[in-house]
Amino acid sequence: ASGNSNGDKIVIGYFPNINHVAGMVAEEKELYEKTLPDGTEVEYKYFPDGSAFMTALETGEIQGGLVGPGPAMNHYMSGAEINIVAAGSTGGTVIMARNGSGIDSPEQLKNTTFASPRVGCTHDVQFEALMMREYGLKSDRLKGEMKHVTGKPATYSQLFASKRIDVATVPEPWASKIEEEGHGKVLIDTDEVAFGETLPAAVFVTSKELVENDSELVQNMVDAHKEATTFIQDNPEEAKEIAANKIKDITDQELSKSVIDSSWERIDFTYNVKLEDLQSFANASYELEFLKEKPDLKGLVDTTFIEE
Amino acid sequence: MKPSIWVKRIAFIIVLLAIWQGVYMSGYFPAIQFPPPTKVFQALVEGFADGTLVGALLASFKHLLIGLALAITLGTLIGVLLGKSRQADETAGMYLIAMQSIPSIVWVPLAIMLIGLNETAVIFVVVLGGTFVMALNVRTAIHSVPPEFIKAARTMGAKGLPLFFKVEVPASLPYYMSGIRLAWAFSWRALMAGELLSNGPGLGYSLRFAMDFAQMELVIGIIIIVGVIGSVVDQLVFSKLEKKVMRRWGLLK
Amino acid sequence: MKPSIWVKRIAFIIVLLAIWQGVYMSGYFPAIQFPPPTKVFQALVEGFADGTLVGALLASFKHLLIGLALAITLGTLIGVLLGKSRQADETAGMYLIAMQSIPSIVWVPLAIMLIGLNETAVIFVVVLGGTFVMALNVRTAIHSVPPEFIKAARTMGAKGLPLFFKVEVPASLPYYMSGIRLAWAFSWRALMAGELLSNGPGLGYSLRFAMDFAQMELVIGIIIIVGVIGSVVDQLVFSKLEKKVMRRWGLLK
Amino acid sequence: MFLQMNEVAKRFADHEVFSGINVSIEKNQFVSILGPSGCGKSTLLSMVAGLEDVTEGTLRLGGEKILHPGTDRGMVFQQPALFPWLTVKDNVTFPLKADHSKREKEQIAANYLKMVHLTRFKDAYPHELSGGMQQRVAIARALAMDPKVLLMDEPFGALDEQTRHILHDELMKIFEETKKTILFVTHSIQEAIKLSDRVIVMGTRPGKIIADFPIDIARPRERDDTKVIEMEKKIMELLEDEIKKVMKEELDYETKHLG
Amino acid sequence: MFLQMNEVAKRFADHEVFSGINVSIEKNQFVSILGPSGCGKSTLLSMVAGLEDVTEGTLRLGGEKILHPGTDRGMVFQQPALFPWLTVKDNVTFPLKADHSKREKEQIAANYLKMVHLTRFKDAYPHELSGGMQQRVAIARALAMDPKVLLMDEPFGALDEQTRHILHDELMKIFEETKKTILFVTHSIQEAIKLSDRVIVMGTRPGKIIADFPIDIARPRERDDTKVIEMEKKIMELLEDEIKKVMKEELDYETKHLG
Ligand SMILES: Nc1ncnc2c1ncn2[C@@H]1O[C@H](COP(=O)(O)OP(=O)(O)OP(=O)(O)O)[C@@H](O)[C@H]1O
Ligand SMILES: Nc1ncnc2c1ncn2[C@@H]1O[C@H](COP(=O)(O)OP(=O)(O)OP(=O)(O)O)[C@@H](O)[C@H]1O
Ligand SMILES: [Mg+2]
Ligand SMILES: [Mg+2]
Repeated sequence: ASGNSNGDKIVIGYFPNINHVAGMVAEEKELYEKTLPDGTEVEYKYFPDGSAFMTALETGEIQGGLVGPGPAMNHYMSGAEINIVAAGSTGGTVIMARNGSGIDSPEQLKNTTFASPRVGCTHDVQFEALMMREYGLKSDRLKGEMKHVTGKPATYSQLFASKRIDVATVPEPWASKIEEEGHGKVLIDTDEVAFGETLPAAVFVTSKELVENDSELVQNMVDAHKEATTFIQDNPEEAKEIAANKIKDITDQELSKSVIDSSWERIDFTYNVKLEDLQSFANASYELEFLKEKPDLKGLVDTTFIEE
Repeated sequence: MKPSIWVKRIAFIIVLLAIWQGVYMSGYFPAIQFPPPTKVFQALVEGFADGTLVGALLASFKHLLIGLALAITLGTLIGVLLGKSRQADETAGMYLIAMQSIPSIVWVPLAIMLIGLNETAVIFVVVLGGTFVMALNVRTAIHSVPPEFIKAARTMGAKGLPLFFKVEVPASLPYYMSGIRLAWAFSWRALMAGELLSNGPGLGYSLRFAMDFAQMELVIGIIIIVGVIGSVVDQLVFSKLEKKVMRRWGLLK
Repeated sequence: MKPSIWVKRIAFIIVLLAIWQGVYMSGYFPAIQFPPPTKVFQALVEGFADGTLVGALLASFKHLLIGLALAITLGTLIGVLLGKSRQADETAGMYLIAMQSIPSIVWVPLAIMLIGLNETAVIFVVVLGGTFVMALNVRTAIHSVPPEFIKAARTMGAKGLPLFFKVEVPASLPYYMSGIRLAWAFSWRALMAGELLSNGPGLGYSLRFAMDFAQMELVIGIIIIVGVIGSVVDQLVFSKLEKKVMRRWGLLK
Repeated sequence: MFLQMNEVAKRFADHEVFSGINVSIEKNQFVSILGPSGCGKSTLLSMVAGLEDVTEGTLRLGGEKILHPGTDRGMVFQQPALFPWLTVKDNVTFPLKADHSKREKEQIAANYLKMVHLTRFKDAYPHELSGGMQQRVAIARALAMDPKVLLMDEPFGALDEQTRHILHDELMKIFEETKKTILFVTHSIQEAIKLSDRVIVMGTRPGKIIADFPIDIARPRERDDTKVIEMEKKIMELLEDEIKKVMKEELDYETKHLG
Repeated sequence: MFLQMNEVAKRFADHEVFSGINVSIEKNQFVSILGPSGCGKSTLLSMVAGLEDVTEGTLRLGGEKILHPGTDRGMVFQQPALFPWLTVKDNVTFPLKADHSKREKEQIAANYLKMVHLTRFKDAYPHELSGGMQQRVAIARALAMDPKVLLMDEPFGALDEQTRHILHDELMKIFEETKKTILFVTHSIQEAIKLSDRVIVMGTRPGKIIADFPIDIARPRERDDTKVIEMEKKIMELLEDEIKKVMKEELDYETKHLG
């Protein structure tokens, strides 16, 4: 139940998802091995969802890694002793409508069915916040007019094809993939989704205990992460190739060059993170009743490591 | 039951709670991972007060009732077919056992992909969970009708459908009741599996949601609810019914 | 078994496959949702060829063996305690039934949050799945030792531990075997539940993974594997063992 | 003749149970069948009941060929085979056709339950009765459909000696009151002699009739009547050979199978 | 006296089974106990076996007070209670102490199995034997520990008449060969008279001894021996009153409970 602070093994977690390219690049280029003390063994774990990642962090199975801000915040609100020490990337959430659904503006979403990866996940909040604030539409969870189902983004093509859903809030690269396969089209693009450009789509999280007791280790991890992010910015083509290969390795999913290119357009790779962005996202989460108490994220974000 | 037994049982619970509180206070586990009994109790009270748990319970009962009713009906039909027709039994009987040995959770992905992530999928899983065990028990029930009952009835001129409904059906009731009890137990398990992977509403979904939001006290609280409902329904409804029939049928003293 | 039975059984499978292929070809369901048998077969072949399914199977067997061994050991200890001590039975017996009526999938969130998202959590769930049913059966096994065996042994001078090990233990073996078979069945169900919600490796995880990535043919393929393993192990190992003991003990003709 | 067996034979797939059975039974005769285990007594009775097919020969009751079970033949088994879900009264009225009115049914049940001294238990369930009482209900049930023949297959075999004595007396009274024809299978030589007008002794391997004695002793028959004792001895000797034959075969069989 | 019961009484929590039992049994005597169901025959036998506590009075065997079960008393029940997981031979050697060598055990088993004519079945399992054969193994097992007293509680009650006759003869032979003292509980008056040197008749409500007859008839005893028949009648009359008492109570009881 505690971080592996001065052992010689470090486990980093991330998702096989285009917002987590920094993790993939770091793994491929062995960046953690470089910044961490010599002889430290670095291992990587891939997670099916953010909640699983957070649990692993809390039980000490991983020491840090990339996760969506939703799960990080939810767990923090429930009392998890964690810190966000950097961002992974921003953007990448797209609202898509089924081809042939006849929907071409958000006003038409009344009495439709939408899908998100999980109830209350980052993409869900982004979509629902936008709909509530701009169009006055809510999900059935809040006795509203839109039916909500959940499912993995990889299955959205299928859900569109079988007309089970009309709309989906989709993270990249699945948005581009669905577009390419022709089952759905973009309804609201990244920059128009709530918090679309400012909100980190992935954040680098570690345990508070490590931050307090082994800041050197945290610094080393953040340094590696920063290096990876810089690498992506400087060598986008190589980073794309690494991402495509890693995703193929981990998930057995083949992403075409055009899908990767298109996803890349919607994502901004940066490690800068601001508490205010997260706080306003958390407020939306509260307004949508995912959180029972008014959130106060003070103490969640620690930017000292990126400023080093 | 003697009152002393209840004293022991309650003492046992109190000791358990005390140990739990003790471990919590020792601080060995972080609080987010290991909440104290008081917090669990509080979470339950809140859940019931704000109606979320009540709604979840109602939804779960709805799924269970519909699913179980369908499972019992379907299971009875399949069981009677296999029990009465040797042809059918030899052809399909083996596969029934195979189907029964598939954990119901395994059906969930199939249900979700075929039917969609909605309540119908949950009910579908509940039906699958109960049907096969019901069918197997109905088949056994029919096979285990004491042949002397049938012989005796035949000497009294009964045959065909009247023989089936007036003798075989009542004679197989004890096994049939066991079948219903097992169908309930498996449907109940399937219900939790289906709901846990669904997107609500339902008790299983609330459990999943609590887990996703790291509300450990609610997780434990819901597990307690599930245990209490499971054992109360089993003991007070199905076991009792089964024993009553068994006693009347002279199979139990 | 008569060969004609196998002919019927195989014919049944072939008819089922034909219907499946027919529905596929009718185009009623989109292909992405409803793969034909050929694609399922292909997915299985590929899975075995590239070793992913082999790895998953081995991991699942590892979890099951460790978990079941622990469940049988623990269940036996608890069962003997409750079976021999009236005090213990009156105090804790009721809770054992309550624990048994909790679907094992419900333990998964607790296990993950307490132990972490690793193989230990899966094994923990498997252990919980099998222990209670094992304990209940061992308790029943001890209670149902025919009293005439004990009386007879006592008149022959046996008492205390020798009486327990030389008479009660062998006399309760048939129930004990039923306990093991049920423990296996429930552990197997718990294994799937645990793996499905875990982070791999294992058959349940592979199923989840296939579902998450909409590989419908693999989902169906894995369900078939699970069904085949479940029924084969049950029929060829546990049922056979149980029947063998029952026959020797004169409880079955 | 009332019940007529003519060259009757029975074969199951692989072996012949008996053949060449010729028996004529008069109306209101009490006939017992004795014989070693496995000689086919139950099989023969089942054939008369219509529960088993006749392989060869014919069975006639009142001139008509027996092909199916029918309400003209009531049967009582070693196990009472009462339906546990019905009360004693409903068990007794079970064989009555739907064309009886409810009152008629009540009447008939009351009548026969009185005959077996169980009036007080009409609303009890079978599991609440002792074995002997259950067997009395089974007899009442068989009588309720007013059959011409009562077939009884070791009806008292599972009861203890004292209960058996009591039921013997009851059965004798019923036999005299109702004037039924009774075909009674038993293992007990004493029982057969005590009750019957006639004792048929069957032998085995292959099954056949080896003796047929009329019992011309005034009823009630006392255990110490010299005629009874003499008859007992005669039948005992006859059976002993048959039983030894079976025992020997069994030992051989079991030895073979246990190697 | 060899086996001595002195003012023995037995009470279970709520009711007294019997009291004031005084019996003295000599070595190598065959004593039968007869009595209506529930009078406490089995309870008395269990007390001699040491399986049940004595509430009042004392039981002595060869002068020593009986407090626990011991290998000086072998018991045979109505159910053979053979251990199904052991072969016939291993069942017979079960009561033998570990200080017997393997060869000795084999020898003893062979000896007693020969006595009950089951040598050929020594490697069989109980479920492969008929009921009569199983009961013979149970007798061999009780004899194997060479007890001073053999206690038998309706040992042939579950067997059919013919098998019972055969086992009577075997038991008589064993009794003569081994010179055991035998205490034998039965429901059958005939059986008691056929086998015993002495018949004790128990009554009920409350349990007590109501008669104690020596049977001075030369063995083997024939069923038609006038002395046998006379004795049978005498005991039958004695028992009938007792049985009627029980029957009446039972009827009352059942009527009350079925209201
Ligand atoms: N359905 C059957 N199929 C094959 N063989 C049978 C069947 N029923 C009876 N038998 C055989 O027929 C023979 C006669 O059986 P039956 O039960 O009539 O004997 P029984 O004289 O009534 O014996 P018991 O005195 O033990 O009741 C036996 O060898 C039995 O194994
Ligand atoms: N363990 C016990 N607890 C309470 N009462 C008992 C117990 N064992 C026997 N009894 C009662 O003691 C009485 C005598 O029982 P017992 O079995 O000795 O009778 P029995 O003469 O052997 O009868 P049967 O001829 O039916 O075998 C009965 O009324 C019985 O209910
Ligand atoms: Mg018979
Ligand atoms: Mg007794």
